[in-house]
Amino acid sequence: MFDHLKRLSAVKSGSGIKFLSPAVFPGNHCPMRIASVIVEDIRGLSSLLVGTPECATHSRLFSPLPEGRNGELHWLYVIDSNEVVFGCREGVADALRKMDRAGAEAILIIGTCIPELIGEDMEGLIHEIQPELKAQVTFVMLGQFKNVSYPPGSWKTMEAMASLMDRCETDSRRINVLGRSPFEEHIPEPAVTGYLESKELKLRYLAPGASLDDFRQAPDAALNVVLSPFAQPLAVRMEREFGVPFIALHDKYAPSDIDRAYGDIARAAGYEPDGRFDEEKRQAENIQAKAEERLKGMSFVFSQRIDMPVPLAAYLTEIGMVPLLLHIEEYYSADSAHTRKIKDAGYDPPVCRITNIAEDEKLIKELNPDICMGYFLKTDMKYVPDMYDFYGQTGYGRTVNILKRILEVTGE
Amino acid sequence: MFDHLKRLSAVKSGSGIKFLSPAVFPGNHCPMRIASVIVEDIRGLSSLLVGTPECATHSRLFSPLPEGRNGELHWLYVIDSNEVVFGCREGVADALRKMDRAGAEAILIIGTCIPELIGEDMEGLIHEIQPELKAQVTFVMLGQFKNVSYPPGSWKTMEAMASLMDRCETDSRRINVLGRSPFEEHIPEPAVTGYLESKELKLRYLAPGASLDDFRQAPDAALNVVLSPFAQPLAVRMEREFGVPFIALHDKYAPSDIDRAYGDIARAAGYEPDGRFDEEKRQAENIQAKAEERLKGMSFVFSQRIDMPVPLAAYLTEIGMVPLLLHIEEYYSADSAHTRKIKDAGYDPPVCRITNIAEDEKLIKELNPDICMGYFLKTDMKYVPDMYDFYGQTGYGRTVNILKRILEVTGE
Amino acid sequence: MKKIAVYGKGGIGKSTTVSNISAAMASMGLTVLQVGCDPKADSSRNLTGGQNIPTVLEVLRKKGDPELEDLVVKSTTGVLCVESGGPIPGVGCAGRGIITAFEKLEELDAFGVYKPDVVMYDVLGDVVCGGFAMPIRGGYAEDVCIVTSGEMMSLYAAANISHAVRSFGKRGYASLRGLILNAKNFEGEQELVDRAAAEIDTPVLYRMPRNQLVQQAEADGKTVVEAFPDSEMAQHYRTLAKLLLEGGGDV
Amino acid sequence: MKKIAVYGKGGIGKSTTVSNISAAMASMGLTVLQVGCDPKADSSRNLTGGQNIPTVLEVLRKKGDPELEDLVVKSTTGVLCVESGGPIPGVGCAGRGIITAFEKLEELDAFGVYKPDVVMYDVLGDVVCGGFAMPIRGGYAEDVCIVTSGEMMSLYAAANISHAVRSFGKRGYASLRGLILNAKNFEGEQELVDRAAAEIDTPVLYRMPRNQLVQQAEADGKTVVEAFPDSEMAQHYRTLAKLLLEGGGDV
Repeated sequence: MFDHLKRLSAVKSGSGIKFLSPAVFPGNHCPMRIASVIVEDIRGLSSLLVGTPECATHSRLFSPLPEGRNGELHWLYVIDSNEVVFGCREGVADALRKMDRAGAEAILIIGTCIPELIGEDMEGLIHEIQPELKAQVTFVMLGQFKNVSYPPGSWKTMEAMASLMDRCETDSRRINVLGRSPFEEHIPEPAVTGYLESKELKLRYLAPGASLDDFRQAPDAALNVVLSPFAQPLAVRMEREFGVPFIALHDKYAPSDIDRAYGDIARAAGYEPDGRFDEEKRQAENIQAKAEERLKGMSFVFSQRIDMPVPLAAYLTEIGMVPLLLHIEEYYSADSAHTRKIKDAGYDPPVCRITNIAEDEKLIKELNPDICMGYFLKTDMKYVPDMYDFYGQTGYGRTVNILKRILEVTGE
Repeated sequence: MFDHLKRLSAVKSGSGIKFLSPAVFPGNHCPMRIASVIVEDIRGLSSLLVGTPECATHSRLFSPLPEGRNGELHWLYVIDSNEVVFGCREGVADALRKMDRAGAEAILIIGTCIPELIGEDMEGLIHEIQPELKAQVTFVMLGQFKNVSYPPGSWKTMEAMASLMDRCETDSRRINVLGRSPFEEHIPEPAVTGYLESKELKLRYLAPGASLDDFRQAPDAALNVVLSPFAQPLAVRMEREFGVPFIALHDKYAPSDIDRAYGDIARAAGYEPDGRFDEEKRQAENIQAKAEERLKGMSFVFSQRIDMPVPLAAYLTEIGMVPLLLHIEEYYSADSAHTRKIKDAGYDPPVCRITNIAEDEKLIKELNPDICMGYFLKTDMKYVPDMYDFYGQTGYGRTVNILKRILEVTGE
Repeated sequence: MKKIAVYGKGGIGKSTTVSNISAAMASMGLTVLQVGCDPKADSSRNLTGGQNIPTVLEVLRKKGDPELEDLVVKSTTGVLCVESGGPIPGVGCAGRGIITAFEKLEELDAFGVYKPDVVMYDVLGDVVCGGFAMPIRGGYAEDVCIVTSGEMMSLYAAANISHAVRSFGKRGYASLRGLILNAKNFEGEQELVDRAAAEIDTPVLYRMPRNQLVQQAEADGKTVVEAFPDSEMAQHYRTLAKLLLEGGGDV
Repeated sequence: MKKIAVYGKGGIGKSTTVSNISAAMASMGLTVLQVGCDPKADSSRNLTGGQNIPTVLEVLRKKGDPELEDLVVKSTTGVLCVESGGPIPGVGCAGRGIITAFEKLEELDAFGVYKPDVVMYDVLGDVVCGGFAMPIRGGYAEDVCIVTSGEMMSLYAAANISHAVRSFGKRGYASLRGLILNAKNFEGEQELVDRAAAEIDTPVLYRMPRNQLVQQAEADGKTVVEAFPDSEMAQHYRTLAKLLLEGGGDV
């Protein structure tokens, strides 16, 4: 039935994930859209969009003003027909010079389909022109044919910020929290951040909403704590280029994994672990034991609106559930470790993009899963309606809540 | 001052026209947008958009439903990363087969930037697959890097309709009126159409709003009367491919030219010219004589919102005015005849695209023109504020109104 | 108007062959337009005294909006020469370059202005991407010939090109007339080419012998047809030219 | 890891040279990964018994999402062979094809898995569009050599390639080490190449003599280094291999 889909282990990037059913679906928005939004939220960061007039017009919908709130410049560079043939190097270099003179502190070049398609070499261009400029320049290429979904607009933009970082001495009390904005008041603060503050560690939040200076000084941290898949590629790059180690929390669901990660953080940050999380951990272990008993052998399907489908599927497989089909919006390279766990457990479910849930529900029903998770329109299958509210949360509490929700639906 | 601009005679297509001033202007919308709108308005015509997910999403803004009012199909084909490298021939052929089976009568393929950039050969594809299909297929390529402005979305789409026409016998009483929708009630009917009807000629309007069958049967006409620059390329192609002669009225401003065109129409349609337009003609000649006297030697500039800048500039030059600068949204290949007239009169004004009128007014002021025409924000120069309401009109009446408006402004 | 595209692997003697054919046709009183479609832009060197002429893309890059006279150079042999040229090495899009050059010639109505009897396209056959297939699409050429030697690489390219032409052939465009053997004169070469031609299912249209005069003429920036009009080699080119004019498609 | 890109005009003996160098390096005990970047995809023919191996693009087209083992073939000489390949003739984007092949190798972590001591890129230098410049960009190669004969077209291509490398050189990428002369043995060839090298401002790194054994080995689908390891010619390739390993950039 799902012959047109790839198995999880065959997928190495977002481009391998097919639609579940042939859908008259207009497609996702361009990943440039998110890059435009992010760039507007980083205080002090200017941007130069390079693309067609339509790209420029589209970008202005999200970043409507050529000047940001703090004098940032958000300029547009429209490629003409000659530049498609001959490249746009000179024109873009000239635009960067003008932005430099106009006072841009740092510039993110956002390239869309055409510059990506003709192989425009932004890295080389920047290398060549950087010595002339006061403003530091970095770039992200977001040709939509390579980035079908929107998440690359986020993680590639975040990753590009590493080019703007200064090499600096390590401050052993400094910890960067990656993938969490200081201003996201609508999302509950994960327990770990308050705890780290209580240990008199200095936290710096790196996410949209942070300032250019936050990013610049980020390599002084003793540790990066990662709270979101969007931020992990940046953490990987910072480890490679600046030697800042990182510990990811967002993809840890098992109490034992969380415990180990907390221990690693304590060691890296140089404090003695105390019993602060013991009670939470015990609760999580209890509910996990109950879940293992009840859910063992039950099959599941993921639809849309599951934060991190591969890590979560790996965890549910670990506690004995059977993955039948996963909707994956973006395959992160860090997902491969979780893929291996699922494979080692003897499973290799097909993966897909669900785009027209009304039709796709029928197909899923034929799979006869014991339980579905994520977004469904109307179905008589058992399902956990929404898992998106766990976005930005980590730790024992999240595991407890997820398992509770699943157990509720299983009706006991 | 205008060294960066080309002279009119150096321009051969829209791509040669530069911005008047460096503008932080997001650029025009993609020409695909207009093609999507047009296609929705032609009863019986289905469409297949081939492009990125963003193109597909964007198209749905204007053509929101996958099915039209009369069962037309408006489908989207999203190119994936492999197709960018290997071409999308097979996928598009497959989509056409499906549309054929689903009952599409005729299909317009609309190709955007990526298929155009990789040289996807739609003509060849159609040639190859057409024998398998009941639905007739045509295509228009609208890569934005080649079609900076929106008019190509119109005229190339109209021109593509020729591929759907059937060769048929000429009906000597049949006249096609090109570039005029039968439903444009908000635009005054040009005098000529009513007149032709009074001669018991059968008129067929070919424009968005016509039906697929109107287009199919169009080659039976004895004559194409062209009322809009958007429709002239279709007329040229119909003359070449089906031998249907055409007479354009939209670019005739001089009473003598209009008189000759009316005479040509009478001959082609096989009726005796009568005195119907004599009075209108006399009025036009009178006001032209007055204009020649008053406006001779006065210089002028065109801003935005002039319907057909090149033909109108040629006419104003003919009556003695001096062109200083022309805003041109689209250079039509038929404009070259008018360019020659201007050049023969000894002029070759720079041409531009005015995008930020606030800034550009200052530059224009330095030119010190006697009179400006088109859209201005606030200026103490003499100007005819808007000329866009002449859209869709032709004949003596239009000339009279235009000259009156100019004469009014010159203050006498 | 007769429109012939000659493809071949780079370095196989394609441009030498094409410019001699063009010169031969011109010497018969025909108006010939030769369009070089190779980023190296030396297709017409031997027609223009060994000088490279400005390419369409070069002029386009520098001037933006050229006139037809900027692009078409009349050679001493009477052949009208155009070089499409290529993008700056290492940047941009080569295929799009060819397409752009063709579109520019069309926009400037080159065929209407010069009214050539014959258009010869000299096309690099190594990389046949969407752009490089332009000359066999859209009604540009009707007939395609492939210049090849008996070397493996050259025959491999010939097979590749014939595949492309055939796949476009279904679409009503150019059709393959055959191979032109530009012999390297190694042992067994003729047989190798015959076998390849049979595999591709196309005739060997002509077997051009190797002749010192070709190099001698090229040293002066000339075709054999111009430099040694009475030579046997010039006669070969004239015979091939007639052959190409007589058969094949016609508009 | 040492990463060397060898460019050259098509048909100049580039692949022969590269595969012999790779074989020579492998015979010294090094792990060598050879990446062919030519749509003809025959770079590693003489390492794999005269057989073409599946190309990255071919596998990608058919399989969509290949495994590393589908793309990397270990030859009898021990050299790991990859062919990037090209799009179907006449359609798609050749440059984008090269880029895609490189990205796929990176995504599959080819360097991390095979941990080669040396990566040799064998790159067609005729059409150097944005895509074909990939191997000298983005940290893929540090050193660039150009294989050329003394023929004009070959030297022209060499000049073109060197121009591209230089313009990228300013960007901190690969730098040009010099020319490798693959002699055709015509009169005055050495001088012509010396003059060209001086103009390009690069040394002639090595002068490879012409030797019958090369053809003999190729007829068996082998490198000279493998087929005639004790020959003078094999020694030449080993010497060149050492030269390339010793100088130039290093990571």
